Amino acid sequence: MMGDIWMTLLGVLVTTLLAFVTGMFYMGASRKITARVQNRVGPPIYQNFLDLIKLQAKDTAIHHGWMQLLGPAFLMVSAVGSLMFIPVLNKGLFFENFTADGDIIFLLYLMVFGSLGMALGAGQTGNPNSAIGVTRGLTQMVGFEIPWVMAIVALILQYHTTNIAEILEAQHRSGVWSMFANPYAFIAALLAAFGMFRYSPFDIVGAPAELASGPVSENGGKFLGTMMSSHAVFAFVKLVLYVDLFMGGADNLVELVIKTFGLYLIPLTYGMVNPRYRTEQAVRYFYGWPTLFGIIAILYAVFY
Amino acid sequence: MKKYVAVVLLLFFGYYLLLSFLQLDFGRADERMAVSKDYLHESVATNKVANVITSIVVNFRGFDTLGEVTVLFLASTALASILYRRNKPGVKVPKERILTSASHLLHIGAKVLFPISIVLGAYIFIHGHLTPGGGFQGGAVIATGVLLMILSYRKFHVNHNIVSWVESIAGIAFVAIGFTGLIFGTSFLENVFPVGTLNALMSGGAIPLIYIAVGFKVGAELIGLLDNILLNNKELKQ
Amino acid sequence: MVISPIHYVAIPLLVAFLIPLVAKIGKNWARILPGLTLAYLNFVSVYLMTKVQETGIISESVGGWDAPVGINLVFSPLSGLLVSLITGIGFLVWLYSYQFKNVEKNESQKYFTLLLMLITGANGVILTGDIFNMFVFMEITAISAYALTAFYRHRNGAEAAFKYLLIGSLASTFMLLAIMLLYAQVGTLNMADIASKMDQVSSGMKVTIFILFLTGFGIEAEMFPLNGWAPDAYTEAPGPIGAVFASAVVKAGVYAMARVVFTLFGYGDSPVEILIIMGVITMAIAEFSAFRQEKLKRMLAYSSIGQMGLVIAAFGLGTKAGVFAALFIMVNHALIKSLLFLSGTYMVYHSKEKLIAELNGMAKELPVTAALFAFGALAIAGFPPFSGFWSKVYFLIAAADQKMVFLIIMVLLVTTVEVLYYFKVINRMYFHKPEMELEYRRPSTNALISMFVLTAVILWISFFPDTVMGYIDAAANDLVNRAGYINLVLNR
Amino acid sequence: MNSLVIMLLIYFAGAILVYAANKFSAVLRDVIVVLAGLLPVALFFSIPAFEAFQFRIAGFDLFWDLGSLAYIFEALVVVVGAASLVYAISYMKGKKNLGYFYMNFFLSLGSMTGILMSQDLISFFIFWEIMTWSSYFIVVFNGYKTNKIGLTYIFFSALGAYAMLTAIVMINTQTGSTMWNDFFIAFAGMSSHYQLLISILFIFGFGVKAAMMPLHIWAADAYSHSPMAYTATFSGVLSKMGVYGLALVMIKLALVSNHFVFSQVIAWLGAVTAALATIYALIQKDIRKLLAYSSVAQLGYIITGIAVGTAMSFMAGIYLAVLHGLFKAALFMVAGAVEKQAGTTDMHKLRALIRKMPLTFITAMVAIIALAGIPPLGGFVGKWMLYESLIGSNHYFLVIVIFFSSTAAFLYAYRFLYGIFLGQEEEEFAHVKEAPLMMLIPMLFFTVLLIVTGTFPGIILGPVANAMNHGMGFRGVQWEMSVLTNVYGDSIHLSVISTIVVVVFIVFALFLILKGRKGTRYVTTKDIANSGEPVRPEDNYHFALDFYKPFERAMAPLYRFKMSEIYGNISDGLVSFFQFTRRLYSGNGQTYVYYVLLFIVILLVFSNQLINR
Amino acid sequence: MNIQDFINFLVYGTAIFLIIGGLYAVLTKKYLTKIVIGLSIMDAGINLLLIAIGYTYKGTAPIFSPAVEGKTVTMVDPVPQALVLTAIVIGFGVTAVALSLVIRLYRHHNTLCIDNIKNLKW
Repeated sequence: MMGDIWMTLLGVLVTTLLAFVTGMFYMGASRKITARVQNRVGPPIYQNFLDLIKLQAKDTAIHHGWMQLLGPAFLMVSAVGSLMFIPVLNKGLFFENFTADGDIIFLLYLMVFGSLGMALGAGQTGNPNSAIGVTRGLTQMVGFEIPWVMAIVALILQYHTTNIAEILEAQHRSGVWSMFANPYAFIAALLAAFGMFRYSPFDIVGAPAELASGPVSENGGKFLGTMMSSHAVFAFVKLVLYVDLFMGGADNLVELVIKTFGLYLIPLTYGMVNPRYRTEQAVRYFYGWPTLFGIIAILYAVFY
Repeated sequence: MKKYVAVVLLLFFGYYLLLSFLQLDFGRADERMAVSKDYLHESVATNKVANVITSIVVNFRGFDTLGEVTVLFLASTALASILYRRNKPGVKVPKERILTSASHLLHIGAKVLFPISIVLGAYIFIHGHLTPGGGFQGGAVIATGVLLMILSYRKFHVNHNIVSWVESIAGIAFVAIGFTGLIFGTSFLENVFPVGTLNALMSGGAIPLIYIAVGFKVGAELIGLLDNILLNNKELKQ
Repeated sequence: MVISPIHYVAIPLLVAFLIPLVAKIGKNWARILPGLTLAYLNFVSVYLMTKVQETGIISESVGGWDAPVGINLVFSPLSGLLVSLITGIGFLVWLYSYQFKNVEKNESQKYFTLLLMLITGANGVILTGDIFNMFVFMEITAISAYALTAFYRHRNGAEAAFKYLLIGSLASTFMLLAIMLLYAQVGTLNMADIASKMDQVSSGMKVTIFILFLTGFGIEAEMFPLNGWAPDAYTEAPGPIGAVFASAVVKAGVYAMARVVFTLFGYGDSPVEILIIMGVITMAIAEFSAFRQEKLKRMLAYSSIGQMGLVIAAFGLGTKAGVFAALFIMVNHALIKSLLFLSGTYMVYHSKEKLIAELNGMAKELPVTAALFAFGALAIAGFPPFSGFWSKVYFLIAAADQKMVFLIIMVLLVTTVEVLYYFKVINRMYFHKPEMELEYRRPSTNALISMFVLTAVILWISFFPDTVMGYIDAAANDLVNRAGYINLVLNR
Repeated sequence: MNSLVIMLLIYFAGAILVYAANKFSAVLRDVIVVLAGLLPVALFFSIPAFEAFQFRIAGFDLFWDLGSLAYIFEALVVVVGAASLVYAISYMKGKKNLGYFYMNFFLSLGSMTGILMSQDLISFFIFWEIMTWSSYFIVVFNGYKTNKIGLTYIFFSALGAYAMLTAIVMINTQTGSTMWNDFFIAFAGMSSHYQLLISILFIFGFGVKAAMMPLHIWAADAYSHSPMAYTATFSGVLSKMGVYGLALVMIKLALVSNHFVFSQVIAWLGAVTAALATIYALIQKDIRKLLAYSSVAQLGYIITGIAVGTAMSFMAGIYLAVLHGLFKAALFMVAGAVEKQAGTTDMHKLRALIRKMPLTFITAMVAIIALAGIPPLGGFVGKWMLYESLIGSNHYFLVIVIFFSSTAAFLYAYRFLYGIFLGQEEEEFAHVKEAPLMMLIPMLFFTVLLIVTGTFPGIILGPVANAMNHGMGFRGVQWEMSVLTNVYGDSIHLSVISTIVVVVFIVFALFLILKGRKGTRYVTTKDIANSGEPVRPEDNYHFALDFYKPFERAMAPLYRFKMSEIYGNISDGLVSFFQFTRRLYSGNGQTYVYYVLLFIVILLVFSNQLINR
Repeated sequence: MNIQDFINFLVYGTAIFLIIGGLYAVLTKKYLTKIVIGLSIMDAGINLLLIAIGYTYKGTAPIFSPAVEGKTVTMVDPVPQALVLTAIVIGFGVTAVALSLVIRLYRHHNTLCIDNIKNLKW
C-alpha cells in the first residue's frame, strides 16, 4: 500500500519531468526553426532553460495582490493535472498515473482550467493589456474548441469509449490509427490545434508588438518562470494527447518524440508563412473549414 | 351614404318583421284567444266588473299596473333629478315660464274648460270599471286641464307640495290596497272587498278604489312632469 | 303577514311612495328609509333562501289569480340566488353612498329613491313569471338607470344617459315585438304557460321571436354589438351606481336572456350557438378595448362587459355544467366588480378626467382602498386562490366537456389581456411616483365597512367555495329543469 | 398534524405575520423572517417521511404528498429560501415596504412548497398561480422602471398558466379526475392528437417558467430587476418549478419514447436557449443582467437534459437544476452584496473590489467555477453527465451546441469576476467594505456546499437516483458517492481528481507565495508597466468597455436575431388592433343604434340557417 | 292575393312602416328633439301593432255593459288593450325622461345637434 503511493509519486514526478524537459526543448526548437526560416541564426536550442534559470533567480519585488500570486498555480494545475490523465506511452510501457480515473471530456475541461485561472491572475495585475489579451484568448478558444470537440465526439462515437487509454487500445485492436480511420476528425483536430498552440497566425492573444505580450505582461521573475514551465508541460500534454488520440500512441519514448515533434512542426510551419489573424477572423476561420470537417467527421463516424 | 345604409337596413328589418306578422291574420284574434277567455269570463263572474279591460288592468294584471304607476313616478323623480339645479345662495331664480302670454280668448276659454276637464277626468276614473276609460285616462284628462292653464297663464303655479302629497298618498293607497289583499286574503292585490253587482257604480270591490288612486296619482304625476319641464328653463330663451 | 317574494317588490314601492312624505318630516329619513328597506329585504332573502332549499320553488300569485290567469312571482333557487345577491349588494351600495351624497342633501332623496327602484326593478325582472311583467320591470330598471346615469350635473351624464335611453328604447321595442308575436301565437303571457305551448309555434316564427328577444335582452346584458351604452353609462354614473349596474341591471338582463333560452324555448329548441359566438366576441372586443382605456371607470366598464360575454358564452354551452359556471361567474362578478367600483370611485374621487394615469402612487395616500382594489383585480382576473378562479375553472371544464377547445383557448387568451390591464393599474397605484400633488379623499367609515364586507364575502367564497356552490348548483338545476318549472308554476 | 401542512402553514402564516409585524417593529419582523425561514429547514430535514394529506374543496379532491422527485426540489426550496431570507435581512435593510416584500417572499416560498406537494392538478395550478403573482409583486418591487418588465413577466406567466389550465380541464374531461397519477395512467389511452395537445400545452406552461427558448424574454429582465435577495430564490428555485413540471411531463408521459420528434424539439429548444442566452450574457454590462442571462442559459442545459430523457441525461438535468439553484443563488447574492456595498452593478463603473471584499470574491469565484463546469467543483459533474449522456444517446450535434454555449460561458464567467473584482483600482471604491456578516453567512454556506458537491456529488445524485427508480419509471439507476460512470462503462473518480487538483495547486501556490516572500511587496494596480510611463492618479486604464467586441464581431449574425423584436412587433400589432376595437365605440349614439340594427338584421337574414340547425 | 292577405298587409304594413319610420329618424336625424320624436313614432307603431293583433272581426269592446247583456257577442281580445295601456304609459315615461335629458344637454352644450355632443368617446 505504501509502495503504491511511492510508485504513484514517482510516476508523477518522472512524467512531469519528462514533459517539462521535452516541452522546453520543443519550445527551443521552435525558436530556432523560426529563426532559420526568417534567415536569422537564432538562439541555441537550450536557450529556454537558461531563460528559466534566469527568471527563477530573479527576485520579485512587487505583486498586485494574491490572485496574481495564485494565477500561475492554476496554470500549473491545468498542465500537470492533465498530464496525469494521459497515457504517455501505450499500455503497460510507462507509468499509468491516473489514466483510469479520468476521461477525455473531463480533460477538455481540465485543460481550460488553467487559462481561466491564469486570466484571473492577469486580471488582478490591473494592466489593461492583460485583460485585452485574455478576452482575445477566450474568444479564440470559443472558436477552436468547436472543431476540436467535434473531432473528439467523432472519436467517441467511433470507438464507443471516452477513456483515452481505451481509444488507444481500440486503435491497436483494429490496427488502424484513427488518423486514417477517421481522417476528417484528424483534420478538424489539427486545424483546431493551430488555435490551441497559439502560434501565428493565431497569436493575437499575446500579440507581442501590440499588447506587450498580453496576459503575461506585468509578470516577471517567479511568475513568468512558472508560466513558462507550465507552457512547456502543457505543450507536451497537448502533443501527447494528439498522438494518443490519432496516431495510435507510441511504444517507446523515441517513437513518441518523433511523432510529437512531427505533429509539433505542423502548426509551427503553418504559422511561419501566415500573417496574424484578428480575433474575429480567427473565430470565423475556425467556424469555416475546421467545423465543416468536424461535421463530416461526426457523420462519418456515425454512418461508417 | 349613411342614410342609404339606414334605409336598406330598415327595409330588411321591416321586411322580416312584416313576414312574421303576416302569418297572424288580422281580425282573427278570437281564434287565438286562450287566457283572454278566462278573463272575459272571470271578470263578470267573479269580479263583477263590466269593463273587462279595467278588470285585467287592475286586477288580473294589477301587478303590471303597479309597475306602470311606478314608471310614471320614476319618470317624475327622474325628471326632477335630471332638471334639478342647485340654486346659488342668494340668487333668486324667477319662477317664470318661457312661454309668452296667451291671447285673451285662451284666457277665458281656459278658465271655462279647466273645471270641466277636472270633473270629466274624475268622472272617467271613477267609472273606470263600467265604461271605457279609467285611472290613466282620467288622470291624463285632468293633467290636460292643468296644461291648458299653464299654457294660458304665465304666472300659473302648481303647488308642488300638494302635487307631491297627492302623488305619494295615491301611491301608498294603491300599495296599501294591495297589502290588504295579502293580509286578508292570500295574495298581494287580491280583490278582498265585496264585489257587489255587475254594472253598478259600487261594484268590483277594490278595482274602482285602485283606479281612483291611479287616477289621482297619474294626474298628479303628469302635472308634476309638465311643470318640471316647463318651469325654470330660462336658458331655452336664448 | 307571511314573508313572501312579493315583499321584494311591494315594500320598496311602498317606501318609494313614502319617501316624498317622510322627506318633509326630516331630510335624513329619505336616506335612512331605503336602507332599512334593503336591510329588511336582505332578511327576507335569508328567510326565503332557507325555505326554498327545503321546499323547492316558491310560486306566488299576485292578485288572487293563479297562473296563467294572474301574474305570478317565482322564487326558485335561481331567482332567489340572484335576488339575494342583488339585494345584498344594493344594501352595501346604500351603505357606501350614505355619506357619499352628504354634500347634496336635497338630491339625496332622489338618489336613494332611484337606487331603491333600480334594485326593485332588477329584482322584479328576476322574480316575475310573466313575460310582459318582466318587460315592465325592465323598464322600471331602465328608467332608474337613465336617471342615475345623468345624476351628476358636472359630468357628461346626460349624454351617456341619452345614448343609454336611445338603445334602451330599442331594447324595449324589440322585447315588445317579441312578446306580441308570442302572445299572438299562444294567447298567454305566463312564461311557464308559453313554454308548455311552445310546440304550437312554427319554427320560423320561433327563430324570429328568439332573435327579437336576444336583441332586446342582449342590450341589457351588454352583448356585443349592442353594448354601446355601457361604457358611457358606467363612466358617467356616480361611482357606486356602476357597482349596481354591474351587479343588478346587467344581471337582470342576463337572467332574462337565460330564462328565455332555457325555459321559454328550451335549450334544444333555440339557436344557442349564437350565444357562444356572441359571448366570445363580446368578451374579446371588450377586453381588448379595456386594454387601451385611459379612464378607470371606463376600463372597469369594459371589463364588466367582458365578464358578461363569458357568462353569455357559458349559458350558450347549455349543459348543466355550463349554466353552473355561468351562475358562478355572475355571482363572483357581481361581488368583485362592485368592490372594484366602490374602491375605484374613491381613488378618482377628485379627479376631473378620472384617468388611470392620475392613480400614480395612489397607494401611498389611500393604502386600504388601493389594497382592496388590487385584491379585487386579482380576484376578477381569476388568480387563485381567489374566488374568480373557481368560476373560471368551472367554465373551462364545462367548455372542455363540450369539446370546445377553441373556446377555451380564446377565453384564456382574452383573460391574459385582462390580467395585463388590471396589473397596469396596480402598477401605477403602487409603483409609480405621482406626477403632481395628489388630491384624494379618504373613504368614510360606512364606505369602508361596505367594502370590507364585500371583501370578506369574496374571501369567504375564495376559501370556502363549497358553501355557495350548493346554492349555485340548485340554481343551475332549476334553470336546466324546464319541465319542473312548467309543472310547478302551472300546478300540474 | 400533518407535517406537510405544517410546512405550508409556516410559510403562509409567516407571510401574514411578517406583514403585520412590520407595522410594529423592524426587529420583530426580522426575527419572524429568520424563524419562519429556518423552521421549515429544520422540519424538512428532521422528518424522515411525509404522510399524505387529502381534502375536498369546491368539488375537487386535493391531494398533497411529497413525491420523491419533489423531495429534491423541496430541499432546494427550503434551503435556498432560508438562505435568501437570512441574506435579505441585511440586504434589504433601509428599504421601504419590507412587510410587503417579505410577505410576497414567503408566499412564493409557500406556493412552491405547495406546487411540489400537489398530487392533483387543481392545487398544483392554484399554487402555481400564487407563485406567479407573488413573484410578480416582487419583480415590480423596485418601482417605476420595472413596470414594463413586470407586465412582460405576468403576461408570459399568465399565458403559460392558462395553457396549463386548458390542459388541466381537458384532462378532467378526458379522465374525469384531476389527479396527476390518474392522468399519467390515462394518458397512454388518449387519442394521439389529445396526447399531443395536452403535452404541448403543459410544456408551454412549464416552458415559460423554465425560460425555454421562445418564451424566455421575460426572464432576463425580471431576474435582474427584482431585489437580489429574492432573485437568488427566483432564479435559483422558482424557475426550477418549470423544470420540475417539465420533468414530470416529459418523463411520466413517456414523451421521450413515444413522441421522439417532440422530445427532440424540446431538447433543441433548450440547447438553442442555452447558446443564445450565453452570447447575450457576455455582452451585458450590468452584472445582474449577466447573471440573469446566464440563468436562462443554464436552464437551457437543464431542459435539454430532461428532454433527451435517458437515465443519465435526466439525472444530469435534475442534478444541474439543483446545482444551478445553489451557485446561482450564491452569485446573485454576490451581485447583491456588490450592489449594496459599492452602490452599483454596472461593470463599466465597478473596479477591483477584490481587496475590499475578499470573501465575496471567493464565493463568486467558487460559484463561477461551478457554473463554468470546471473540475473539481460540482458544476463539472452535471456538465460531464450531460455530455456523456448526449453523446451516448447519439445526440452528437446537440452536444456541440451545448458545448459551444458552455465554452462561451467561460467568457461571461471571466467577465463577471474581472468586471467586479479585478482590474485597476479606483478612488471611488476605496471606501467599500466587505459585506455584512448576515450576507456573508449564506454566501459562504453555498461556497462550502459547492465545493463538497464537487467531490461528493452523490449527496445530490442519491436522492435523484432514488426519485428516478421510485416514481419516475426508470429502472436500476445506479449512483456512487464520488464516481461517475458513462454508458460506455468508462468512469471518472472525482476524489482522485480533486486530490490531484488540490495537491498540485497547493504545491505551486506555496511555491509562488513563499519564494522570496520577504522581498515582495504589494503595490496598487495603478503601478503597472505601461511602456515606462506610470499611470497618473487621475487616469484609469481599466478595461471594461466593449469587453468582448471581437466576439460580438465574430458572432454578428447571431446577435442580429432578437426575439424581443419579434415580440415587440407582435405586441405593437396587437395594441393597434386593440385600439381599433376600442374605436368601435365611437361615442355616437346613432352609431350604436346602427350596430343594434345591423345585428338584428344579420340575424334575421340568417334566420333560415338558424332553423335548420 | 285574397282580401285577407291584403288587409293583413295594409294593417301590419302601416304599423311596421311607423316603426321603421321612427327608427329612420332615430338613425339619421341630427337633432335630439327629432330623435325623440322618432322614438315616439316608433312607440306609436308598436302600440298600433299591439292593438291590431287583438282585433276580431265584428268584435265589440270588451265591456259587458247593459247594452250587451244577455246577447252573445264576439268581443275583441282585451289583453292587448290592457297591454297597450301599459305600453303607452311606459312610452310616455321614457319620452319624458328623454326630453328632460335633451333639456339638460341643451343647457350644457347650448346646442341640440348630436354631432356637437361628443364628449364621450371610446
